[in-house]
Amino acid sequence: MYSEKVMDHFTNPRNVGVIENPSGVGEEGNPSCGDIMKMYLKVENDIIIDAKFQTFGCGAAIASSSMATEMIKGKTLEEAWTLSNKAVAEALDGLPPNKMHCSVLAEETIHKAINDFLVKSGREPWGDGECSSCGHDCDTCEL
Amino acid sequence: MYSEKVMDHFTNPRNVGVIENPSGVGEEGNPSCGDIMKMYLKVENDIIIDAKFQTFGCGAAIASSSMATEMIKGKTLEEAWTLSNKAVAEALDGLPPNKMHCSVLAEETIHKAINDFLVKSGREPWGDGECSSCGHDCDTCEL
Amino acid sequence: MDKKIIYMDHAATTYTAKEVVEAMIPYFSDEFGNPSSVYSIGQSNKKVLDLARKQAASAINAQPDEIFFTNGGTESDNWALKGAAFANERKGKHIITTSIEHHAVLHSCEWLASRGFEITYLPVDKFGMVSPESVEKAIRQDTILISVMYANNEVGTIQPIAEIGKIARKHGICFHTDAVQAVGHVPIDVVSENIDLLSLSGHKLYGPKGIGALYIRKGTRIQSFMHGGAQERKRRAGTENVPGIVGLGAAIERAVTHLPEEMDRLTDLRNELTRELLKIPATHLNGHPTKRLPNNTNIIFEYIEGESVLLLLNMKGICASTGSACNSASLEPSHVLTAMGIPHEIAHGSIRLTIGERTTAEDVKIVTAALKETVEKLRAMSPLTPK
Amino acid sequence: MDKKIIYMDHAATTYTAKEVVEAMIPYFSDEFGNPSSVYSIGQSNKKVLDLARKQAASAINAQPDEIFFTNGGTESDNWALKGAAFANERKGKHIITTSIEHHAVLHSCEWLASRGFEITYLPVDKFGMVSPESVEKAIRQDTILISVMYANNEVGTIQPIAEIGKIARKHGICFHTDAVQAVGHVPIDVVSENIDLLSLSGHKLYGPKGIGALYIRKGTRIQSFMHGGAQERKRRAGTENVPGIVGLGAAIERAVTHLPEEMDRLTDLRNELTRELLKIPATHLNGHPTKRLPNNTNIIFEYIEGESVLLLLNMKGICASTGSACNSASLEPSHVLTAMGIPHEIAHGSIRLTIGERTTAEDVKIVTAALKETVEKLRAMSPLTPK
Ligand SMILES: Cc1ncc(COP(=O)(O)O)c(C=O)c1O
Ligand SMILES: Cc1ncc(COP(=O)(O)O)c(C=O)c1O
Ligand code: FES
Ligand code: FES
Repeated sequence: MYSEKVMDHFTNPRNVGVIENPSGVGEEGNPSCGDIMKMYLKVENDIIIDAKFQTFGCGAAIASSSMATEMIKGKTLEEAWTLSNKAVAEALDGLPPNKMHCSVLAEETIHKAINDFLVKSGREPWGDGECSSCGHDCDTCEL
Repeated sequence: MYSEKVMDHFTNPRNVGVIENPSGVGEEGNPSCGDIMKMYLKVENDIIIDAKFQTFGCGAAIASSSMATEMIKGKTLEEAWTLSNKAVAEALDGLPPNKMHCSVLAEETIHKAINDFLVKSGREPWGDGECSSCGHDCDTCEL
Repeated sequence: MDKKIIYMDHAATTYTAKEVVEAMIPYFSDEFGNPSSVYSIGQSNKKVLDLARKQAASAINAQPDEIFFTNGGTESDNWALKGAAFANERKGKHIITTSIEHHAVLHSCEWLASRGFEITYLPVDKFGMVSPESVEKAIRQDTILISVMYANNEVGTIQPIAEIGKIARKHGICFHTDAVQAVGHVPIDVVSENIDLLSLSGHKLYGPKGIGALYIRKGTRIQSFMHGGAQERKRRAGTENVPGIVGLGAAIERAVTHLPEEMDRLTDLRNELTRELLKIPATHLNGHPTKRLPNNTNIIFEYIEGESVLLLLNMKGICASTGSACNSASLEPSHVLTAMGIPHEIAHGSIRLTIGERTTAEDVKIVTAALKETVEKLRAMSPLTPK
Repeated sequence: MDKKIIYMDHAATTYTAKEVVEAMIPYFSDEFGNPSSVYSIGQSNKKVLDLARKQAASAINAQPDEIFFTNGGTESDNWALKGAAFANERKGKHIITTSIEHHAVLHSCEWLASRGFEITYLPVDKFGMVSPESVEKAIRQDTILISVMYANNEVGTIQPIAEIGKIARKHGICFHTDAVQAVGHVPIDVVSENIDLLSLSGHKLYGPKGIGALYIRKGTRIQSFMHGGAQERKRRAGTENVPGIVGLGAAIERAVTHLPEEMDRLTDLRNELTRELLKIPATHLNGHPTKRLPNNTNIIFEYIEGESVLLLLNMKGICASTGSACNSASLEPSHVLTAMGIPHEIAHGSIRLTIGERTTAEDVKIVTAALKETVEKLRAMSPLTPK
């Protein structure tokens, strides 16, 4: 069902937890499956120097949170913003079709956290892009 | 499927053949299954002193012919007339429900042969009774 | 498999018992004749089917000729619902069922609704119990069928079937019960409980997968579902799965023989398991506390999500499920828990443990410890866990 | 069984090959997990299903995700007919089939007729062959489905499927073929033959009974027949019969591997058998002389009745049949022979011999001699035999 990478990030998730006095926090839920993701960012000079998460969700959601926080650490805000769910899923060696939306949840939570930082620091939030397509065949996807 | 008695009378049928110059002949067919039975009687003093048959039909039809001819030999015409299909089937240790009509065929062929004799000897034919019921549960019978 | 597996998902499927497989083996390659044939090797298989029919009948106090073999619980349910609906549509088009049925019943009902039937889905109380009064109230002039499951596959609640059967009989309405989880696990009597149609399945009682039966009380109006050859006295077409039917018969006989002792043994083990798990904070038992299948416990762990629990348990060699196996690909919370009034986010944290004939007290201890650890680990990660 | 049995009824059912049974065994009691589960023992069974899907697909040049497992040919036929009919009823309610289909198709059609569909039953010629022209002529504005069997189970005639497929495609009408007797026996290509739906069954090709498949070309409009859980990508509900599916896959792969040589070998043996039997006076071959299944011969012996022939053969250890096994309880003459214009009383004297992978030249000799003797004995008893 899940790749070894997913299982690794699920059983030994990186960056679990809370950042005290974070620069930005994002929380996002998926209304269909009920899962909830929360991310905390520490930003300096528009670079994400630390990221942590808390997730209520399935194995794919936890692994996506873990991988996504790993991938944005050390990145600029712009770079982090353009991290797609597809890239997260690929870094995990793939997700089952009906679990692609778990990586979407990670992407959206990052966007929320970045915008929270922007607003808090008196800047305009960035436009929330369209729902990023998952790249799977919509016919077989059970999303 | 068939009792040992049926198989015995089927594989070693008694009274197969033709009687030259018979006192009476009866032929009856079952329109639903296409089977045909023919019986030849030799009658003296209203007693059946010999009976033979030819049958185009299934194992049950052949066994019923064999058993029925055995059962009427030496009987009076009245006794032979009252031989029911049920009695033939019982003498064969039973027939499957969907094969009860094969014994009915034997009963009816005997009636035809007796009436043929009666008419030939200038007497009135006997009334053909109602279709004799087979004694099985009509719900499960596939007749 | 290199480490010991503790299997606690018997409601999803059971292994086929060794002696059941052994009973089946001769019918694959040696006694393989088609039971509809005239020659001996086919005819002898007919006898074997009759024996299996007797074995199945005696488990529910039916007559052998009221048992019709199908390929499983799903087919039995589809046949019962669609067959009874179409056979009685002149009388009316109203069907009563419940909101906690298996999808084999629910989706058959939805399909019938798409073809002009009207379905009433009865609610359940917080224990997942249907009230006989609600059944009686729902009956209309044009009601032709009542379908209420014997025992629920997710939360294990046993329904008041005898009471409902009485009501159905009083009103002259055909009564079907999906007893897939109940046959071989609790005693059933189709006569005294006034059941007209009953579904059962082999792979829930240590029989093979892909075989089941529908009990049809003599005189019940029902159309065929599987059309074709004249098998099963012209009511269910298709070359008989002889090894499967032999296995089903053997498995049912086996289950019935041990039933009373096994019920007691499982109830004790299950109670121990439940008691231990409820010691974990913020946990609740789903389903009725006592009127439930002896092998079923279903627990909610607040603040965490079920699939991640299962994955961690699996890594410890423990097999469990969140509810019904056939919808584990679905993201929706269980329709059964939802019908019982359990909120979405909490319903997502429920785990079903169904024990079986090999389960030991030792297993219960290991699973309890493993679940404690797992729940703690996941709660530590969850944004919902209170500080 | 104490004496050697010569089995010549492979079209009724085959034994399950030893290696197929061996492939199945582990999935009864060891790898028994429900493929829909999250834990590993269920998940590994999912892979096994995927392999079987590939094996089945490659036998007919389909894609694996176009294969859906059922419990046999009868279910596949019921699903194809009813599923396609209901899915397309907005477009029309007219279905074209033939008068020589298996009862699984014919009785499904009759049931659909009882629900407002209109069925055209195409005639066949004296060889049991449907003409593609008659198919094209029967097409109307509201035709939604054409169902023509690949090869007839009684007389073995192979239908002009590629031509009919072309016509169906040209008119944009869904095309189903019941290939239960053909898969694993003759080469089939659903792509080049333009087949949209194809039924197959395990127990006709040395696989287990109670398992089959429906091929559904991608994009074909078809409703579910078995409603319930989300198995088979939500199109066919019911816990998967894992051992059965494994066995089906193994059997198909096995059949396909040997197909060309086995076709040649069986054709030669069958021709020898036919040639010898036709030496008996007043005998005729039923079905097409060359366009027929390699394993099938079907002979009429005038003046005698089929069942009595079978019984006498059985006493000599030979298994044969009069036609389709599933209706041997019926007294009606075969609908196939009747459709071919053969008179009632003659149709009753037909015997089907279907040989298989263990049949030898020696068997053919024994059966020929036994039939000669049997026919003579019965003719001597028959009132129809000319003096
Ligand atoms: C209550 C209930 N009904 C029906 C079914 C379907 O049975 P099967 O999987 O044998 O088709 C199941 C199990 O899957 C069940 O638990
Ligand atoms: C042509 C044909 N179609 C359908 C079937 C039915 O298949 P099954 O017996 O697997 O249900 C058979 C055999 O019985 C057949 O020969
Ligand atoms: S986040 Fe919803 S199922 Fe994984
Ligand atoms: S006489 Fe008709 S089947 Fe026997």
